Amino acid sequence: MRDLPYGLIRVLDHDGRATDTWNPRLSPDTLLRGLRAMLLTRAFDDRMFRSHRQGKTSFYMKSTGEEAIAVAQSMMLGSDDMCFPTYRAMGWLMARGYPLIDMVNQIFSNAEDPLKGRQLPILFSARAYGFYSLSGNVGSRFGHAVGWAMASAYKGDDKVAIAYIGDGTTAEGDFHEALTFASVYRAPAILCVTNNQWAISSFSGIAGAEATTFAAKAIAYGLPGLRVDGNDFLAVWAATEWAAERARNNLGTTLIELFTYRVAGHSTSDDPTRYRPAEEPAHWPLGDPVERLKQHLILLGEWDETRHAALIAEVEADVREAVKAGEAIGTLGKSKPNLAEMFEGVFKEPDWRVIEQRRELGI
Amino acid sequence: MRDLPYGLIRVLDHDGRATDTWNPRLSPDTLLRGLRAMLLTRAFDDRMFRSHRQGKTSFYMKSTGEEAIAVAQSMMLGSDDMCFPTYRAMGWLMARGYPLIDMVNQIFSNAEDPLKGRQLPILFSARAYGFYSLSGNVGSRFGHAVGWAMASAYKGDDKVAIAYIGDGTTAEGDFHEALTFASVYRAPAILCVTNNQWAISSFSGIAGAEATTFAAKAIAYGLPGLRVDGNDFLAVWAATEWAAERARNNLGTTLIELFTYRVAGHSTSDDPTRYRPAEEPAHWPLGDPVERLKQHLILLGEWDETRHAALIAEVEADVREAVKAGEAIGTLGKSKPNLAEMFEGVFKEPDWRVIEQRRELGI
Amino acid sequence: MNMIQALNSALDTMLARDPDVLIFGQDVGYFGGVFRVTEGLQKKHGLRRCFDTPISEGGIIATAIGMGANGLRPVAEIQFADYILPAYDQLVSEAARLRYRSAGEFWAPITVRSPYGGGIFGGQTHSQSPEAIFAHITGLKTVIPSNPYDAKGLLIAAIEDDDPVIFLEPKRLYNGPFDGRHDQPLTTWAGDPTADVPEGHYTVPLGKAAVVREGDAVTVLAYGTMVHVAKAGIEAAGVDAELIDLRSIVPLDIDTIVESVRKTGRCVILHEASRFGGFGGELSALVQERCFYHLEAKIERVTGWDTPYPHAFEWDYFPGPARLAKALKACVES
Amino acid sequence: MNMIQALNSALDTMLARDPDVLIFGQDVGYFGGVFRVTEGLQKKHGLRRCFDTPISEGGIIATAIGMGANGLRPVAEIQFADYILPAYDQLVSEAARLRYRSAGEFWAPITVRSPYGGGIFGGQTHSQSPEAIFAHITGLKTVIPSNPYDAKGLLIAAIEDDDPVIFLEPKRLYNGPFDGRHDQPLTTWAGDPTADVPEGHYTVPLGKAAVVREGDAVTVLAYGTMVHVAKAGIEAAGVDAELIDLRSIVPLDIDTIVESVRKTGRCVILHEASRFGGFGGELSALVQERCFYHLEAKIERVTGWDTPYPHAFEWDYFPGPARLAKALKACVES
Ligand SMILES: Cc1ncc(C[n+]2csc(CCOP(=O)(O)OP(=O)(O)O)c2C)c(N)n1
Ligand SMILES: Cc1ncc(C[n+]2csc(CCOP(=O)(O)OP(=O)(O)O)c2C)c(N)n1
Ligand SMILES: [Mg+2]
Ligand SMILES: [Mg+2]
Repeated sequence: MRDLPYGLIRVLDHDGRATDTWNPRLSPDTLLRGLRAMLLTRAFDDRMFRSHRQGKTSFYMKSTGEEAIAVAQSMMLGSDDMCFPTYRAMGWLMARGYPLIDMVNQIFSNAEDPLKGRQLPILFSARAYGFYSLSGNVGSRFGHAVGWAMASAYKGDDKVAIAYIGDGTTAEGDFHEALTFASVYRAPAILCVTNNQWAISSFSGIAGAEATTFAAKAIAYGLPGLRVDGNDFLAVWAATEWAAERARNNLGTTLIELFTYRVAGHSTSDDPTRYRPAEEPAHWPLGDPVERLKQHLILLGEWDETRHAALIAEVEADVREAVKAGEAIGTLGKSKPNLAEMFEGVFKEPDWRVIEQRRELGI
Repeated sequence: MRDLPYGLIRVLDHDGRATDTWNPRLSPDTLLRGLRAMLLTRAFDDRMFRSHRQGKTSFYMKSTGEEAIAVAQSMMLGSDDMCFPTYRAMGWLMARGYPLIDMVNQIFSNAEDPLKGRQLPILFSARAYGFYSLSGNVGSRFGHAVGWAMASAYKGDDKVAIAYIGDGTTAEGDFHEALTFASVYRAPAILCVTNNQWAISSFSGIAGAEATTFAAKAIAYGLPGLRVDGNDFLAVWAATEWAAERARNNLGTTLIELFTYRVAGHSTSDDPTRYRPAEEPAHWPLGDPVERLKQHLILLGEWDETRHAALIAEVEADVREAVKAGEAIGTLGKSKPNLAEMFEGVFKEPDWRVIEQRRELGI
Repeated sequence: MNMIQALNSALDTMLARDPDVLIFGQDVGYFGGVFRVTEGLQKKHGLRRCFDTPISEGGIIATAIGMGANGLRPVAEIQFADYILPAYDQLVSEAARLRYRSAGEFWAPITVRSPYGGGIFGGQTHSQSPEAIFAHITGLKTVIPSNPYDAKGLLIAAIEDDDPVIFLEPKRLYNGPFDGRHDQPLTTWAGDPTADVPEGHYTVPLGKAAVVREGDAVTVLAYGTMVHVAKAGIEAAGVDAELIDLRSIVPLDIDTIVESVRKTGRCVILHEASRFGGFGGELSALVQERCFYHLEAKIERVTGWDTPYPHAFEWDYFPGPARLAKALKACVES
Repeated sequence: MNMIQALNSALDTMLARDPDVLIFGQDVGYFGGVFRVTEGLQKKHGLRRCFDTPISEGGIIATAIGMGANGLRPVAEIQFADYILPAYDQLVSEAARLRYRSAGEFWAPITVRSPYGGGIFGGQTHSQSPEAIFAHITGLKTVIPSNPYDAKGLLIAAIEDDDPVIFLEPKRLYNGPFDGRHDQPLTTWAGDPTADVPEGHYTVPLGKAAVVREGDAVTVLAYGTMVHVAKAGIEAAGVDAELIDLRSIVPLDIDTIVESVRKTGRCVILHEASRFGGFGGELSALVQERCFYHLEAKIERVTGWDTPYPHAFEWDYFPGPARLAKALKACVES
């Protein structure tokens, strides 16, 4: 237990063989659903990134290389559990069948945008899918997960909260405050650090990673800390299952460091070759999570290259169709929600200020 | 090293005998100066507490039982080092011969108040004595010590910063942010948690002390964490010396938990019997630091009860004299600094707002 | 009841009525709060309903928001309003924006109670009035009672409100109606009509000001402690002023304000916070925009100075009745 | 130079001139900042003079204050002004109060640079204008340039100032003078007189406004991006307006404002931040208090709406030239 924060929990070896210790023993069907969600996430990212280049939206962020994390955790946890995501957790929604068209509409801020044009692209909210409201500021929702989990314990139900924070963002006071409350009140929460080794242009050492691991920060709060290969679908699943079990049995919070790698740039706004070796991403530290799961399925005799190619073609088709549908409604600036939505939702009931200002704007 | 955060560094045993391992081997003269500063601090606290009851000031806070900490560290560190205190570190000033009369005048907010009537009693500032400006809000200066230390390293001098934070206040984000910067930039700082087991009415468990030690929080930042008997003058000295040595050799920051006990109430505003057993303080967990040092000196053959009684009488006389002098100038409301001081020092140069407002007030 | 008892009664009432209401903050549990507002609530309603928190204002508010998102109605105490600042990002970036940005999927039905204001020789960090930094934030409501009856009714309304409410309690009024004449003997709430506070549930709606005194010569706008200072100042000036207690500054009862100033043609604004960028500026601008052709004199602001709150100079900083009276005379005579 | 280059030149000049100047913030080192303002500075002046920090705004400002107390002149970058809030307590409770409370023994000669404002489709948390929450704080200075020449001169003045300065950079003006007509082709700073920025050291004093355009019909008060919007609005309205670029809101150049309004008898205030409790309220109150008998029309405020900054409705929220022109016409005709 005392060494877990310094090791690395891994199930899939280099050739895709599953080692025993942490193997969650999932059915081939489950593995294939995971593979599909990961491929869908990647295909969607690639397509929307292009849409941004084409000026169809203002902003986009990819999670290339990190797909195994949100996908495995989304599948492993229950529909009543709540995820407090970062902008790199879109796999959560993909794994739960969130309608692609709704995502596209939000990203285009068009007339059908489920967030009514109020939010930057990909800063989703999807309560019915256990996906809490995102915002541009990082870190500040980590503690909400702890409060949400405390409420769940207070009500006596067995729902758990799972939250993500990036390696760089662990430096915010929010991280410490969330963990302190989680420890003091034994909140049924799973707090995850997605250590993709980069924070925009800063390597994880700027967040303290040269001094110790992120999992080791659990020790400061007397909490168990697991360090997990985040590109290993099976390891992520197993560690999450272990933490969820603890939480549901009122044993409290687990901190999980998910060691991964940010393959793409930070967002559409930066060029990573300005701050890291151009060839670094090509080397896929830890290996491509999709390839690793694919190899595993092939070894199990459940999968092959032809079916894999077909699956890729299938998810790409789904994405293409959704984007077409979204473009038909309209891309950024070409279509937008009813202007009145700008003034709605500041409070539950509008007060005189927005009512007057609506009039001032002539709507 | 890995176990230090979980042990307790102690030199003086129950009978006042010095064990070997961490014994700093101080001269009797040094020990006696320490004893005097501790007695002076305690006498001053008792006297000013009474002054508050007599309505001569608005507020006061004692450090009874914690005197060994600030006194030993003040004596051990150099005159160019900077202390970022809490309101329970008055021993630092006592050990450096800060004029009692200046303290009294500040506490009375009278015409001679060195802080010009602007600050609540005991929220001192004494740059020449290596004592940074205090404020009523807790925690928010912990990171200043790290910045101060980074500046010292940048300039290439060998000054170190020492900062205190209470056990309860470690829950603030400031604590985590300070330690993160200290670790990433190897700041020559000594960061101390004075764990007196209480935060107003909350026991240290509300800050997470049931889950682990405060010293163990160092592990989250890859820093050494020492857990020290804070009522043991020699242990505090030795641990500080060790940390200062590391800092001056550019080995970076050390986190020191000083385990002690808040014997008095939190401040003049609370009655501790409302939230903890009335007899708890009588049992002096860890023992009275003054008694322990006194016994040690007696065992060394350097001290006896008569000289001790005389020393107490002496420091009480010093305090009485200073308070008399302060009362002659005036107590709260009876005397105050020049009213113009209210408008000075907002900026280096006053702007039109305070100039006009001074006129509006008719001065 | 004094204001402390009235607030305690509001919390007690809501704890008994609604299992989703939780109360937490530093020292609020066993101890009952440094100002005794939560006294006895843990004993009566249990450790799970009223408990102590770590010293982490950001953590307290983050926890409250998360609980609110999961169906509870948390009431958090920040021990002094001066110490609300470490939670400012949580309040502004999260609590205030959650409903809007999620298109109504999530919201923060939280109440943040905090004692504010001076007059107790609390020095720079136990005396400040931060209402202006909340009033500017879209999505936050800010309420400030001036007497026991309103305190209870407004607090219950705030707790039942589905939006985040900053509830600032004038600590100088906890035990009695202080009118700024610090040289006078202390008065308690005993005998004051607003001290006769009903047991049980009632509300005072957010966004409705109270006309405390009717008059024709000038309108005085005040809230919290300053309502009582205004009474004394009006008396001292001997002018027939109309005194409006705003009670909540967001939502603001603009109609009552405008109606009064259109009647009197004059307006003096009183607050304890420092002047520059304070809420008085917004009030002055609103009145000027809506009553321009009715104004017979310039709108005056009587406020704390543009300095920190200085310990020894408390009564030189505090905008007392004498300063208000001077402004009132100047206003009605111009 | 465009504004980015001008700011870079100011930092480069000060790094070369004063060994006590250090520059740090998220991604400012090797990468040169997400807006490229610190590009090349680490390479030229070394890792010890210009470096990356953890993602911890509170930690960044706390570190800067501590360095300042030890004799340095830190210049910290907060990546977006929306993200300055986690450091609000450090700025208000510490940086702003250190000199006063220590009776001058310690002070915080820090400069906090941060890009603010909208017009770039940055959504709710990359578009806000937080000047009002700083203007109210005694002990903080707040500076907002509107062109490259001022940006460099004001930034050097801010760095050399011994008090804490919040330096808000209108990100929409980094690459060109945007006047709010978003349907027009992008313009760059090339050819603009203010783009011809001298190399080396010069300052533009804090607290001196600039009269950008003289006129007799009405005074327009603006700062940052809105200065350019004001020009377009004045042109569109075809009124002889006097346009004042405040440049710094604390200290505020009250004399220039009052003199102008006494001349024109009319005043319109323009800012991008939401209206309620915004800095426009303070400006309106000050003008009203000092020019009451000169005012021929009510003082108008043209501002962002009292909503968060909505992504899809950027141009409906943004107070553009058309809205200003409407207000100007109404003002001069009344
Ligand atoms: C409070 C706050 N500070 C700064 C930023 C600017 N910012 C956006 S993402 C980012 C890097 C985050 O890195 P990390 O936490 O490692 O997450 P990753 O992007 O690698 O998933 C920064 C600094 C922000 N959005 N919010
Ligand atoms: C930011 C802030 N929050 C809350 C308070 C109120 N307060 C003053 S002292 C204190 C308890 C501090 O306890 P601890 O850190 O253990 O220090 P101790 O008093 O025991 O020395 C609290 C909550 C404060 N002063 N500042
Ligand atoms: Mg990262
Ligand atoms: Mg303590």
